[in-house]
Amino acid sequence: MAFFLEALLGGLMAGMLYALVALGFVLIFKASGVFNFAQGAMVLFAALAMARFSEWVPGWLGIEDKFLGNVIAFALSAVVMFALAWLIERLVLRHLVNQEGVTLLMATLGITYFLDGLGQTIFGSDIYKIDVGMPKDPVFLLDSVFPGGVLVNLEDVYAACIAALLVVVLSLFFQKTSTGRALRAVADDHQAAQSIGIPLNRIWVIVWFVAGITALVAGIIWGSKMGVQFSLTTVALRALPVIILGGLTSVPGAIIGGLIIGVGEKLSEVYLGPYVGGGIEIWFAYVLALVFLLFRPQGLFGEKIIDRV
Amino acid sequence: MTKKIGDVILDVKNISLRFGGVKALTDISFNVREHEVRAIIGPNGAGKSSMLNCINGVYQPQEGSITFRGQKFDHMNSRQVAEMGIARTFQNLALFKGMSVIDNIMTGRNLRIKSNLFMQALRIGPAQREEEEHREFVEHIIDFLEIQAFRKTPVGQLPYGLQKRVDLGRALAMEPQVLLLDEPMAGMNMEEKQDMCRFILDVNDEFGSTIVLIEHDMGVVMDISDRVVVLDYGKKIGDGTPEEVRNNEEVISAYLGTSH
Amino acid sequence: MSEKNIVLNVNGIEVIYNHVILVLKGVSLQVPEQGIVALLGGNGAGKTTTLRAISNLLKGERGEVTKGSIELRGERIENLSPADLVNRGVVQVMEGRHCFAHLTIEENLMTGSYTRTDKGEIAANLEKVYNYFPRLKTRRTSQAAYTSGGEQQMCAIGRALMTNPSVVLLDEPSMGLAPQIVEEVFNIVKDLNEKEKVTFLIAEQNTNMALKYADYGYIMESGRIVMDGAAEDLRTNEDVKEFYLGMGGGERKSFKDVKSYKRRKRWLA
Amino acid sequence: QTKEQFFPVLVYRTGAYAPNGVPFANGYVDYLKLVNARGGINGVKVSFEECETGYATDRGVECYERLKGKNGGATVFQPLSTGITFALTEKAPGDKIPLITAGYGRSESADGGVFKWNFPLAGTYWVAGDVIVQDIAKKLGGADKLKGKHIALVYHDSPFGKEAIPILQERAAMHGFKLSLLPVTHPGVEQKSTWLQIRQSRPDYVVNWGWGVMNSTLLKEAQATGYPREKIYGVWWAGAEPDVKDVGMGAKGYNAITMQHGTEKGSAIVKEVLAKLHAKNQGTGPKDEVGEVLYMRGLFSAMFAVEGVRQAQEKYGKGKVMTGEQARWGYENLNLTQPKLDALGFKGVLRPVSTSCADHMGANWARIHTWNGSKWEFSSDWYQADEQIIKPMVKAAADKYAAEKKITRRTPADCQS
Amino acid sequence: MFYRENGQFKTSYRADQQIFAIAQDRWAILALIAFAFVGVPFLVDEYMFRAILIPFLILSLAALGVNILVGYCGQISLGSGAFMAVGAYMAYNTYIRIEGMPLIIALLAGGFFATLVGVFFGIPSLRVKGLYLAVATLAAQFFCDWAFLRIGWFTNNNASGSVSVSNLNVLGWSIDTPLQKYLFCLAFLVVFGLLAKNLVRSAIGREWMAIRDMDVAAAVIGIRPVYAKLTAFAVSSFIVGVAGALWGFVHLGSWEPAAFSIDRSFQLLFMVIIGGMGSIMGSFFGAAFIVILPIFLNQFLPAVGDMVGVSISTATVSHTEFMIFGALIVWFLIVEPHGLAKLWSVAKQKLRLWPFPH
Ligand SMILES: Nc1ncnc2c1ncn2[C@@H]1O[C@H](COP(=O)(O)OP(=O)(O)OP(=O)(O)O)[C@@H](O)[C@H]1O
Ligand SMILES: Nc1ncnc2c1ncn2[C@@H]1O[C@H](COP(=O)(O)OP(=O)(O)OP(=O)(O)O)[C@@H](O)[C@H]1O
Ligand SMILES: [Mg+2]
Ligand SMILES: [Mg+2]
Repeated sequence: MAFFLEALLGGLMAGMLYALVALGFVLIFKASGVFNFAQGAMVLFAALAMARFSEWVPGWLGIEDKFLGNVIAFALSAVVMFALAWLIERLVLRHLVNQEGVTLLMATLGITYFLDGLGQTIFGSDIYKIDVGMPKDPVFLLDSVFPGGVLVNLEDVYAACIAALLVVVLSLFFQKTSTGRALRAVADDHQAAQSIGIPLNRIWVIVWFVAGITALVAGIIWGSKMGVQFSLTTVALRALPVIILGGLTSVPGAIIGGLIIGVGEKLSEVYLGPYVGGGIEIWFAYVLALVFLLFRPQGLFGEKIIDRV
Repeated sequence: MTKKIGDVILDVKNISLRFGGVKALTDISFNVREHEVRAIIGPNGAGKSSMLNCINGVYQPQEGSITFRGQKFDHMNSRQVAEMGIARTFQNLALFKGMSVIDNIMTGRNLRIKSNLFMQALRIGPAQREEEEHREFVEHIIDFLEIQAFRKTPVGQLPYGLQKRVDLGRALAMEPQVLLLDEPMAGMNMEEKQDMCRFILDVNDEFGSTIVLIEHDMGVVMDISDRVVVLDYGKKIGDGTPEEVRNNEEVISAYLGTSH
Repeated sequence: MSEKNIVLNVNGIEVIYNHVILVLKGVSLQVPEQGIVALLGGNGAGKTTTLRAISNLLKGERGEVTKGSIELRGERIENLSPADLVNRGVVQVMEGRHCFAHLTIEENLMTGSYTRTDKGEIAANLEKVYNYFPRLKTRRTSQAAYTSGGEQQMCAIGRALMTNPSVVLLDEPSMGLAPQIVEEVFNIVKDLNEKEKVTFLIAEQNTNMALKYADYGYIMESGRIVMDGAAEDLRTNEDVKEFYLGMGGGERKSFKDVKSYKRRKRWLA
Repeated sequence: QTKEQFFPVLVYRTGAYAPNGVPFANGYVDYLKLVNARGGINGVKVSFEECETGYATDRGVECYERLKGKNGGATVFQPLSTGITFALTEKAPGDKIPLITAGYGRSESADGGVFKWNFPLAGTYWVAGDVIVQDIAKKLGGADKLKGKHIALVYHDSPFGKEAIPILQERAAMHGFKLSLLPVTHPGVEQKSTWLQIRQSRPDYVVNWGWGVMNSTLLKEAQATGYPREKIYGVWWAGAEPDVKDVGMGAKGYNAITMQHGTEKGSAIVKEVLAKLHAKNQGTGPKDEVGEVLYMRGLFSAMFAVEGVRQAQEKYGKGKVMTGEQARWGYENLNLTQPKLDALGFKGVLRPVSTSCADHMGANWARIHTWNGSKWEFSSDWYQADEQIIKPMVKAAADKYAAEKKITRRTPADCQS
Repeated sequence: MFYRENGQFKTSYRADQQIFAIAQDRWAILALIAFAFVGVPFLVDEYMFRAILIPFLILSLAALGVNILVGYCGQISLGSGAFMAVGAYMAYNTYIRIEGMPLIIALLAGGFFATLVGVFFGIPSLRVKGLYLAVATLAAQFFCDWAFLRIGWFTNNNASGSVSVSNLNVLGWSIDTPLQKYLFCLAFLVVFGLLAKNLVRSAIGREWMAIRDMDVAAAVIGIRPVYAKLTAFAVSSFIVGVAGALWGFVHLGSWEPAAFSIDRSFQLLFMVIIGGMGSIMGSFFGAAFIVILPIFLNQFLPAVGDMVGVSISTATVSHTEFMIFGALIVWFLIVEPHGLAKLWSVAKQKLRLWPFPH
């Protein structure tokens, strides 16, 4: 029982972390109709920036205080992400107004390669450390009920809380502001949005910046857990089943999807894995998402796919 | 003008269609006779397109039945409908945008293609011959619709009016017994409308197809249709010859207005 | 028409799509302040392209203006963004509706007020649009994709009105609308024109309607303006009567009796 | 005309495994530079060229094709990836180019009778697995104490990771301990459920057969699960600085096997590199990484490559450039005795290596080092892998390969050539 | 001036239905094929064959298969790597488990099993579309990766999970030297290229495109979505499977599941998109772009560095390679979103007008 609880909790926490990455995808897709393949690369890029700035800043400014150093590094990284968003709009998206989804998807792929190269050139390709003071050692709950207690990682709990907070803020942004509405309009039809005076340029900079910040937060949390190195890009692959399960266009979907996938894959690996040789969690996540899709082709919370003649 | 209007070929009975709370169609019944031109009119959102979609099997009505040549269906299956010889054009152009004009129209012949995948891959004798025969038929349609110059243009690049013609061509390629036309003349000017009317009447005469037509241009409807159904808010409010409909009080107030 | 101020001056523009397809071959036209100008012509004549060129929506279609100039109240506007134009009061209602499929009707309308900041003004505009199109009010919470063709057309026009425009480029407003509604739409155009001093440039196939409400008309054929004149003059022109109004030889001919569909227009011969 | 001995260098300085690939490549290249600084191989200068594989097999194959004919022909390839090794094992005989896979590659290729062109010098994964079990047994106080114990193998789910399984299974059967297999998918950042399982079954020891980011992730997960790091053993690709650096104190107590060499920063060879290269700004990579684990591994891998050529020159003519085929003979007849190694500057770093036609491995000694929170320290003496166990396994696997490929074992006559 | 179809009147529909309706094109293509078979072998060294031409041919074949599914039928798939793997491993098993199995039959058998798997994983396409489908097909990718690593039977119980083949021969001709391998792959590509071209311009091809462009309308004119989509999956995975078998047998010789990882799936998809969706020619362009460009950059950059007198480190070269590659992708998309094939046809169209534009 205690073990089941642990597995369940582990799954939920992992799910929140996936959700954090998934959010970045959802944001850009929802707001501009682009499936942003570069999200993984952005997470890495942002994390690299954060890791390196927090290393460099004390040297540059002579700041001793770790907290202050981290805050400044965060601010600098945010500036970098803004510059990135602005450049992407200027150099790429602006020239691809009104093109089909695949074309844009492909463009984000180009951006991925570019960022992978650029990030490693500027920031190096070693393993770096982000230390924002997350606790690393486990705590044990319910010692009295179960022998050995239930193991919980405070780090995961913090991460989950941050993810939840981010989701709430973003949901409000989309639902309540006129920019949020404009973002959704752009996703549906670039040209029509343009025709009624929605400035695509500004919208895109906003969207990519917000996605950049999400990537930064995801990068910090993942980076502080795993160290910052190239493999951080692969977390994007873990987030994909989450977004299709939750629905490509739904912010809360990313969370719920994340939780379901997180729990599903952990439980499957722990309870089914041993019988078939293990290593099943990644395909299990995808198959789980696929099975859901058969019942709801637009994912749990996605907008209904519209077919009309 | 002696046109032999035959027996009832398509009989729609008590069709009701709802989308969530929206009642698109309520208890609609009407019939279509062989060789006639049957118009459906009504204000926007009345449910005209939805009616065609029910016949085509795109929508499945909650209630009612459709009888085609004596065979009764609770709801239709798109493939069967096509095999029975009911073809259709679309209000919001549903052409295959990436394909050329010829290929678009050729898809209308697909039901008649017999050769299998392997024969097609190898293009051996029969497959090749078949392809040529159908191509010849399609060329007739292209001549008929006067779109020779655009044969190989991707339809996405054609202006709206020509796309409408290609849409019609694709339906004609099926050699349909019943042809359902959803606002074939929207977005055309007078001259083009006249051409389109001519096409429709010729199809009706020469191919002997029965025509069901949705149209907002009263001039056209009054001139070329044999009988007219009027829908309003999903309900049928009139049915009869153009004259009868034109003088129906309810129809005047709901749709025609006083200016006609 | 020189007595009135020219708002929109299109000067000999050429448009090429995809670097190879030359569509407009030197089109010039003028729209006076507070005028209603109709742009007529057959399918593929280039009406839509002309409007896109003015509102700068060509880029998304991979088209570009290669020659000529476009001026709005004396200011060159070829290099402005569509959003800049909306800020200057020029808005286009696109052909084929283009509603935002996943947004509800009301949200669609509200997107039109993106450039407006005054809450009161937005609310008033919305009310105004609902007044003009009551049908929209009843469908306000449906997703646009699930409304009928006509409802979408109304939504598209209403959305444009939400920007509080001074110049509206209307592309085929009557397409797919029931005759009553067409009449209504044109009445609304007239209303806006008279009461709110909005200028209109309307591309239309429904020549009859267009010439009834417009002051001035241009006729396009394959990328060129072939004829222009005051609306009354055009209405009485023989060719226009025969080809655009279907009244060759005076009386309206029944569609049933139009025999041959292989005629050529005199000005093309 | 001065011809040079050409050494192609397959590296991966980018991608997921770059943190480990870079120091190795730096060491490798530095040694080749050093050889020239020392005056070449009996006067023959060496030349080299890097090619980036990104640890991907197809790019590795492309690099091989590109470099094999360059600059007068490649002397030897060191694929530096098990996947590339497998692919090149098929190609090298046709091109007559030897492959050195020092400390990795296919374990059965130690059998020179079948694998004429492969040289897993100084040890294979089976040696590593064997020595790890020996150390565990010793810690427990004897091999008989292994009975009933539970060892979990957490491995990189690839041919590399799987190489360990046969030897551990063999040992498990022999001593009666339980072995559970826990694969981790490439690149290895997802181990949460693996560690849930470890927490559930609480094995006595965990053997980590990881590479790249998988190692640091594993240690972090161990920390997060509270599994004692002292009970974790890593393979020698899981026991270098990049694997533990960013875990820091969290990895304290973690053991890894180190084959042959140590991280002797004070060794003669390190001093020589610093003096002859880095002091003149000709060094590769950061100075303070010279002497670290992977750097040293690159260094002596290059040394093997060079010494094989020197050996070949004994037979085919001193001061001449050797072909791949001639170099192969050199690798097959290596005799690096301790005095020779000491003279090369490897005193305290390497033990003797001598190969023969039957034995392409040349040595099977290893020891354990442990991370103390800031550096690696030796924590055991030298172990020798158990020939009795490994020899038959190698022979069986090699025979199977030979049967599949329709290769006949080399005759003693062939061995002479 | 010279590239005109003027005066080439077609007197029959057959003539008009030829693969290349313009005579110049026809001759150019024939000449190209002839050159590939006869001319190239004299001009090219072993490195070109092994490292560039053979991978290019095989990946073109795979891209062709993917293009049928993605470009023609509009079903975005990220499972192509898996289908290649199925082709390779099943061809391997057929080859080694059945005594005396001829090579070509084994390769085709690989294709056949890939078809089965492809159709199975194509079933969700009946309900799921677009990006959702793309992600769903990843399930195939990860599942196959896992299965080939974990199920011993596929690798003939090889401890390492890696398999290898050698001594290939066809009807007594051995496929051993790079030239032989090249010709072997080329022959496959030409044959499959022709068959695929025939398919896409026949009824079945039109069904696929109809489903891609507007599936509801396609259903209304009597096209069965089930049949169209599943045949597309079948044909596509067959070709991809054969390509996978060739990749394993001819190019690598020895492989492990990582050779067909998700990166390969993405790579194939990129080829199709960059080359041009719905264009057979585009598959070749795309494969050329994605196979050759990185190799070219990788060798070209140091050369440039040498010229200006700086030596560029391997790491910098490959980072720069990434950046240039990414930038080029974006640049091509901006110039022509519909891929290189479209760019090519626009160029031809211009040439046709030249020297009198418009
Ligand atoms: N995106 C495009 N790419 C290529 N050609 C185009 C494109 N858009 C329009 N065209 C071509 O430009 C010409 C003019 O088209 P346009 O849409 O301006 O005509 P229109 O007068 O609005 O016709 P309609 O009344 O049918 O809407 C047509 O021949 C059309 O084929
Ligand atoms: N798939 C659907 N989901 C929800 N509502 C729908 C759907 N299809 C149609 N409707 C609704 O049903 C009603 C009838 O629509 P329909 O398209 O049949 O009208 P119509 O008579 O063709 O109008 P128009 O002349 O404007 O084309 C409309 O109010 C529309 O919003
Ligand atoms: Mg309708
Ligand atoms: Mg138009």
